[in-house]
Amino acid sequence: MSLMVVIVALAELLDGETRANMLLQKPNWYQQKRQCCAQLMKGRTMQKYSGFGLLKHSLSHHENWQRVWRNPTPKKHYDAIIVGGGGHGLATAYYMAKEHGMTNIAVVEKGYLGGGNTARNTTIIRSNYLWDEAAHLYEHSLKLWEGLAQDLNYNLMFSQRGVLNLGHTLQDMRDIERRVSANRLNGIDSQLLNGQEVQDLVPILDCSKNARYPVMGASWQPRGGTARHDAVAWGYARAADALGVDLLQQTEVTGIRRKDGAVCGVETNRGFISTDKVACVAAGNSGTLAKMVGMELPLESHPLQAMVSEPIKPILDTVVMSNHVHGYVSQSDKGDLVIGAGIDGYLGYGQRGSFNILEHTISAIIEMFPIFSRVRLNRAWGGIVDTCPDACPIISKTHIKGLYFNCGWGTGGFKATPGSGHVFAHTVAKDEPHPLAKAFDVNRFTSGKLIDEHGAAGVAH
Amino acid sequence: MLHIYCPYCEEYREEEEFHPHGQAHIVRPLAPESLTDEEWSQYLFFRKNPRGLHHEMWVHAAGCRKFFNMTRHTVTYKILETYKMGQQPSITAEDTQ
Amino acid sequence: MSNIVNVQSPLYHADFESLASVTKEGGVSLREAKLLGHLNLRGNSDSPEFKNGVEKALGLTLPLTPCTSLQNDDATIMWLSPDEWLIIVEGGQEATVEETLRANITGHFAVSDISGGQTILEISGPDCIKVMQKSTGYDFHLKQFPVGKVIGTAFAKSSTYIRRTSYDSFQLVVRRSFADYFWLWLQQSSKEYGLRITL
Amino acid sequence: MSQVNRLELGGRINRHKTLNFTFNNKTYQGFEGDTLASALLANGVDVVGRSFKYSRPRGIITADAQEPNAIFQIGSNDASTIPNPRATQTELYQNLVCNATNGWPNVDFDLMETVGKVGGAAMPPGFYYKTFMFPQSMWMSYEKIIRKGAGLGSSPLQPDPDTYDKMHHHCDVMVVGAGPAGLSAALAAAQAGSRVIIADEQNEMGGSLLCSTQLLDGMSASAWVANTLSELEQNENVTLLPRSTVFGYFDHNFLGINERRSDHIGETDSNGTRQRLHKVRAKQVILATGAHERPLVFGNNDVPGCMLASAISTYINRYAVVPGNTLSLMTTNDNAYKAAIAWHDAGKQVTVIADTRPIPEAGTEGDLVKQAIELGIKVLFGHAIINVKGSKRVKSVEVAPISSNGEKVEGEVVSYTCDTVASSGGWSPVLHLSSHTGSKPVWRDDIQGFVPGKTEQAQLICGGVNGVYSLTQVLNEGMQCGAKASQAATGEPAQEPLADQEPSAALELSAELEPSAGKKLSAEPAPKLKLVEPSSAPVIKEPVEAPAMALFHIPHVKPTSRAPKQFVDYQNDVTAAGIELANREGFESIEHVKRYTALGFGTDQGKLGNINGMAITAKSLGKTIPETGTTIFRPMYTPVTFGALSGSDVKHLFDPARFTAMHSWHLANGAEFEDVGQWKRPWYFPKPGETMQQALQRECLATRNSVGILDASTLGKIDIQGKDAREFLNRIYTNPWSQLAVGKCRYGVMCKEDGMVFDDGVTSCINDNRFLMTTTTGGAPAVLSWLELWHQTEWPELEVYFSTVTDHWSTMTISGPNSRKVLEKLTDADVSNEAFPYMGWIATEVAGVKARIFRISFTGELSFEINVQANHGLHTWEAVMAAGEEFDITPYGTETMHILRAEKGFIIVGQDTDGSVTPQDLDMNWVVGKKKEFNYLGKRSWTREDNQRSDRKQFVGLKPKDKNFVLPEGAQLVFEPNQSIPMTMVGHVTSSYYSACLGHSFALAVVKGGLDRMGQSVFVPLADGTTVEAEICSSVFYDAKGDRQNV
Repeated sequence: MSLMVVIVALAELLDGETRANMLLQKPNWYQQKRQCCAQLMKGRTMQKYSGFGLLKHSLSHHENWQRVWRNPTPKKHYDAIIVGGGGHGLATAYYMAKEHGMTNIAVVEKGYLGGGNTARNTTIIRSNYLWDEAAHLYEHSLKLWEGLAQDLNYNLMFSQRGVLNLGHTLQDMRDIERRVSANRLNGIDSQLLNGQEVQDLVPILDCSKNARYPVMGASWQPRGGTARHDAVAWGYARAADALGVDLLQQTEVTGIRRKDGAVCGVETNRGFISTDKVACVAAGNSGTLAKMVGMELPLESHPLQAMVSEPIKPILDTVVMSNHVHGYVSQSDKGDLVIGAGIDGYLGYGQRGSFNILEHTISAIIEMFPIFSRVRLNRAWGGIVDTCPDACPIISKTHIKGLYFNCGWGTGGFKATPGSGHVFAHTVAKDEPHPLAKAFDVNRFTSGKLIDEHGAAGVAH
Repeated sequence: MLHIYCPYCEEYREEEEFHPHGQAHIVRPLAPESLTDEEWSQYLFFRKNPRGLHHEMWVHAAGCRKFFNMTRHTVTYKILETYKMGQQPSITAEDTQ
Repeated sequence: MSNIVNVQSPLYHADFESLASVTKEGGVSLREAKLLGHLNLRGNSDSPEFKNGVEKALGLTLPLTPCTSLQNDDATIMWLSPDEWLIIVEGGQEATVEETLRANITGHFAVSDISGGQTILEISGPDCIKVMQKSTGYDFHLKQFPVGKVIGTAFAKSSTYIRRTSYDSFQLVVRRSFADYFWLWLQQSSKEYGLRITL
Repeated sequence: MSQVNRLELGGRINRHKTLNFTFNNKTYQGFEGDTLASALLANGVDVVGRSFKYSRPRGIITADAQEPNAIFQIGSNDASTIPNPRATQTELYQNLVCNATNGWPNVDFDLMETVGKVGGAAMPPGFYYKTFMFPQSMWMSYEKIIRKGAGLGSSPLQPDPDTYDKMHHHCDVMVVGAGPAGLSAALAAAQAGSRVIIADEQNEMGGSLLCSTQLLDGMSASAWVANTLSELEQNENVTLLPRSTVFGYFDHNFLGINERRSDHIGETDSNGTRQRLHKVRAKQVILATGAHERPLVFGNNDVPGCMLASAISTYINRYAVVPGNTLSLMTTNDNAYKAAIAWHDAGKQVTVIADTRPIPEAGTEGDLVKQAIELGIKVLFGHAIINVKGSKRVKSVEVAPISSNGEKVEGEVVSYTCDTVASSGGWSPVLHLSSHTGSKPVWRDDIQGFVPGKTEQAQLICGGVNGVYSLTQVLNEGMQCGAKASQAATGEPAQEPLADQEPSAALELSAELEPSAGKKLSAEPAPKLKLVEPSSAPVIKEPVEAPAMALFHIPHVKPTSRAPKQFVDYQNDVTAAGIELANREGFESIEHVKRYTALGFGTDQGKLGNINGMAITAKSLGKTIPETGTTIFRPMYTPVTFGALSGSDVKHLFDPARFTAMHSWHLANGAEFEDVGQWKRPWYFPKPGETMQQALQRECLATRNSVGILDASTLGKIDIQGKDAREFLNRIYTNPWSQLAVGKCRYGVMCKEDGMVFDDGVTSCINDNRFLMTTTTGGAPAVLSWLELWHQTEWPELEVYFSTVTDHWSTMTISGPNSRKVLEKLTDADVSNEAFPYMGWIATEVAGVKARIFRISFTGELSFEINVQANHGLHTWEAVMAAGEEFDITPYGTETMHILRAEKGFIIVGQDTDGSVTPQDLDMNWVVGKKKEFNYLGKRSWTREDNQRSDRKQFVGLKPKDKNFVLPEGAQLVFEPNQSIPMTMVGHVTSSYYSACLGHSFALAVVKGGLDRMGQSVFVPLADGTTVEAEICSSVFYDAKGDRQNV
């Protein structure tokens, strides 16, 4: 482990970041990176992270690392306030500052940054959604993921180890063919695998006929994978802060003040803050915010459980998901098997669900991977997912001028973080929906133009 | 794991016997054709999502197969009462405030 | 064409006849009370014409207390829900009993013959309570589950009605298509105690 | 090999039973009653693992669930091996094989340690986030190497040879932990007549009493334990669960307990259950989980030989193992002196006790301090061990005076030679379980620890978990708690009057069947009425203790960032300097600190280090510990085997498989099966040597040309009775039912309120008040629930009842031009077209069995659906097969059924629809009631804007240009084949087959505006880059007029 740092640092020191780059023949890469960094530096000087930096700081016993973000006092006025300091909110702030030049903005978070579902999910990233609208949005997000660590100068450990969605029945296979075929025509790297190909890819998966629901095939998205969830929030926070965004933690919005049908500020536990735009990115708490202005949203908040095993030596290199037996698993870089379950059917804000869901999920994992039977479960927890009737998010303006909502990501929010922030930043900054966000207007529940992704989102992830 | 008093079987049963069915007391509009699309969508999709007391419908699926209502706290998961279909809750959020 | 009609209970394929001759010991005994008449009865228990009609037809009071059952020589009647009961009669009698019920009850009610759709498994023996505890989350303490009580409950990954017939014997009402699952489950759950098949 | 550290006398081990075991390929011996940890210590094994980040050698620190270092791979082969059990919680068994989980080439000589010393400096917390970024494409390669270092133990590579199961329990009082508090609580509750379950994670019950030297009423602690256990065992209302860890506390007093039934016996247990998961619903829960000792954080506190003071007492007193020769102790409290005294009593040398508290006023010393001084042990007040020297074993300690607040070193550093360092920073209540249900821990300054906070559960706490540590008080509190819980549990008014139920026929029956049952019933006394004299707490001589000092992090002469590494969380190499750095970088919330440094993310889940980490954070941010917050512990308390969580719900019991009455016939006749919901349905019946396509061709042609037979028993069937049944159907289905005559059948479609098709099927009028509804196989349970939902919640005034009769009827469909001829051989009824026309039904006898025959057709051929009581299903099936023999009757499965219906353009809900399709989209306006009085389910939604679009996807047929090419089911369609990606998709193939009867391939699809595009082309871009063309056509490919089904 430590050897790695030394090697990377030396590599960077000896011939800089360009070396590997030259190998890869991407001549404009270095320039791009410099531009990006320059942009980041506009707000204030952001200490650049690198392996060499680590070595350098080790000489001063790491006493001189800069704060990753400031702890500012709220200003009297911001051009926009983002309510919710999770991954989506922080990404929104970052892109508003970076791409729309809005740097006099604040993120208001009632707890700590990235403390909600960003901190609790199972980190799966993919874009193999069925319907065009969803597929384009998630693919937009996936493309952003692919350059995000460099963009933010923060290693998010985005690991494109591929995602398998297993099929166990003939109808599963029809649905998979339909989705894969749609993905392909939408430019998304989905493939259809037969049972043998699945077995070759994941030798430890039980693909035998003896299984209660034998594996018939799968969809495979090689560009999918996982990332380090906390790092996403911290990376965005650090970069947004560097661009001048105020990150106000321990600050709770208690009211949204309006004047002449438009937003004019928010009441908080730290006093009133005036603003022209309020962008709500509060997941399970969106309903509470909506209620402050007398709005209702078609959302329900449910417990979603996740769990990890004790760390074991690497044995599973891809993400394996199954709607039918209802469970999914990947292995983290620490060695934990990261396992997801279905949502509990009842409303719940308790960050915990019922035990039978956990039992069933582990059964499902053993159905797929009988060799994990003697591995041990270390920890289980719950998040609060805000779900829409069609399993797609709401990214929407409202009838109140300057009030915007981005919510309802259900079980699939983490993978969307960059895309969600990016299109929402556009929507808020320009006061008109980003082209990719248009279909996710709240009015679809009235017109009936729902985007039913229950199939693609069938197992919570 | 909730422990639920079935008002029909008149005893506590394990959660596994039940299925939740969302918000209680949603009445189907008597004349759907007279509703605007907005009003119809309210009935179809918009639900209360309180952080606190919630009146919700459950069915004793593996037991007596009866639908019934429950007043439950969505943070503590405490069940304050269960009551039969057609009855009104005796505890509401206003009571506890 | 042969006039002999082969009648096959839901666990016909398990061949209890042969098993009964080889399994003599065990803390758990299992028997299929097969090919009985099963009638599902629906009606309004507040209606005297319904209650009286049932009583007249069966010679047995309609159990109105939740989760109870009553029995006489000819029939067992189990409370399933406030407006639903299961009547068990001797196999072959179901049509007659259905007719008698229809003849005696007036007003709104329903009877469905479901004799082909379910079977009864009788589980007994000193260790049978442990097997029940492995299978369902209900409390089998006599105080909570006295003899004669009947409950509809989740059973492993299926569901069933359980009726207690003595301290250590129970009837399980099992849907035909799930019978094989119950059979597999009960074999697995009683393995450590020894399973004895009786006829 | 001799056990160098084993005392000659004492301990709770069985010296008559020697057990051999192998650690890292070297064989050792221990005794029955040893844990793997005590046996290793007895043998003088110092290094048991390597740390994750720095590869530092590590030894055993604790004797309990907190152990972060002694994490092993246990087992001798690929199937039975277990990753990551703690040696401190593993009972030794004969021939146990174990290995350290880290270290290369081995734990004693690890090359990485050298690298760790160099590179380690460059690995502060969060170093991952700061590097490995350039270039982007290299991360996957970096990650591959990083992953090589991941994980502790290894997963088995073969399926588990053991089995697991689960058991449910109910009780009045559940006692968690069988130490002094738990045992006395259980005893009191049992004496008060409660049903009690008491569980303890250890092999023996007794907890701290098992290594206590105190006397209770003059008898040894272990004698008191034995007496108490004996009384509990004799009480039939008490269930004792040793070796059972309560790993989770869930809502409404539900607990998960993992009982290890054979792990102490051997590697596998072929006969029994390896582990059993007990699921307990308790009226009252008593947490008597005790407390864990906290280590102090000081320089190089991870060198093997550094241990918890209480662990040293435990190893000496319970296992007769002294894990070294010379001991230095650092403590903030009196209690830890017990370790030094025990060490001394064992005949070994105590070098020094560094007591961090200021010099006490004469006479105010606690009894244990006095005792230590009297024994001649060197005690230095106001001192601390600030650093340890040594690599694979402690060689010496550096002791220095510290300021009275414990924050600074104030004076000369003196070195003492020793091989063992004990430390104690006080005790942390084991409150994990209470936190599982959302209760927030509360800090108590007086005990310097968190205790369980306010909870919604019916929960009581006693003993150590409540911050009560004196044995007398613990026992008293336990008893009070037990009595209180018992009263609360049994004093509740009875929930229902079942117990007072009138003696009924049922009770008489029980007396007849089982005489003993009656006796049991009456013999059951109401124990709570019996006045039991509760035991009183034993008299114990308690040592007087002076107050402890609140100290967590021991200062060094250098600032923390430059001091030797001071470990807080050993498994993840989290140091005090790392935490302070995280704070400096702005990670101030304790959750941020945890996540950034990995504090508490080891397999001990922060049991050992969390409080120290919080204290360091608090100090560095200038806050108090409660201001810094707490961390919520989650289940599992200690890790639980996946197998135990699954129980028996694995393999064939993972999900019930449902079978029809004819299943044995299908098996005997070579059917391949398809999973449809939980059902196993015959998919097709290949003859020997036949491919699937050949079998399908044969089955299809036989049905079209002569007669085929399908087992259709799995279709849902609902008996609907009552005078309002018709009206109910009118509201549920989209089409009208008012005019359906007795003896007639009608196809119906039901929609959800959003207007989308939800299920379909044929419903027949049995009599004016009675209908038989059929549903799809997969939709049956949902449809029944749907009917009940609307009846119970919206229209209770409608007089109608529903009963499922799916399982009651066996259904076999004979289909094809010769089907009537077959039927005529089996029944006396007139089944001619005149007497028994299409879409009618009759009751008759078939093959000597009462039957209902429905003249409905899903194939488009003349069809009869024969329904018989399921006990006669196989009989009738065989009779039909015999009667059909002369017509070469051919059994067919779901695939042929799908082909035949698709040729007719009949939909399958769930295949041709997906929840976004209306009847209008399906070109099924004929099934939509226009004049029905009631505004039936789904209707209103059809007038919404999106439903009015002209480019909605509509159900059509497709004819591929290549007559032999079968389009992939699910394939997406485009109008313009040459467009660039992303393409505009206009629909997809829902069903697609080769039709033997038509002689070409065909498909069903939904296409945007498809009904207005008849004859036009759509294109299917395939995965291989080719594109195939198909013509949009009517969805009915065969016998459009429907003549064949009508003959």
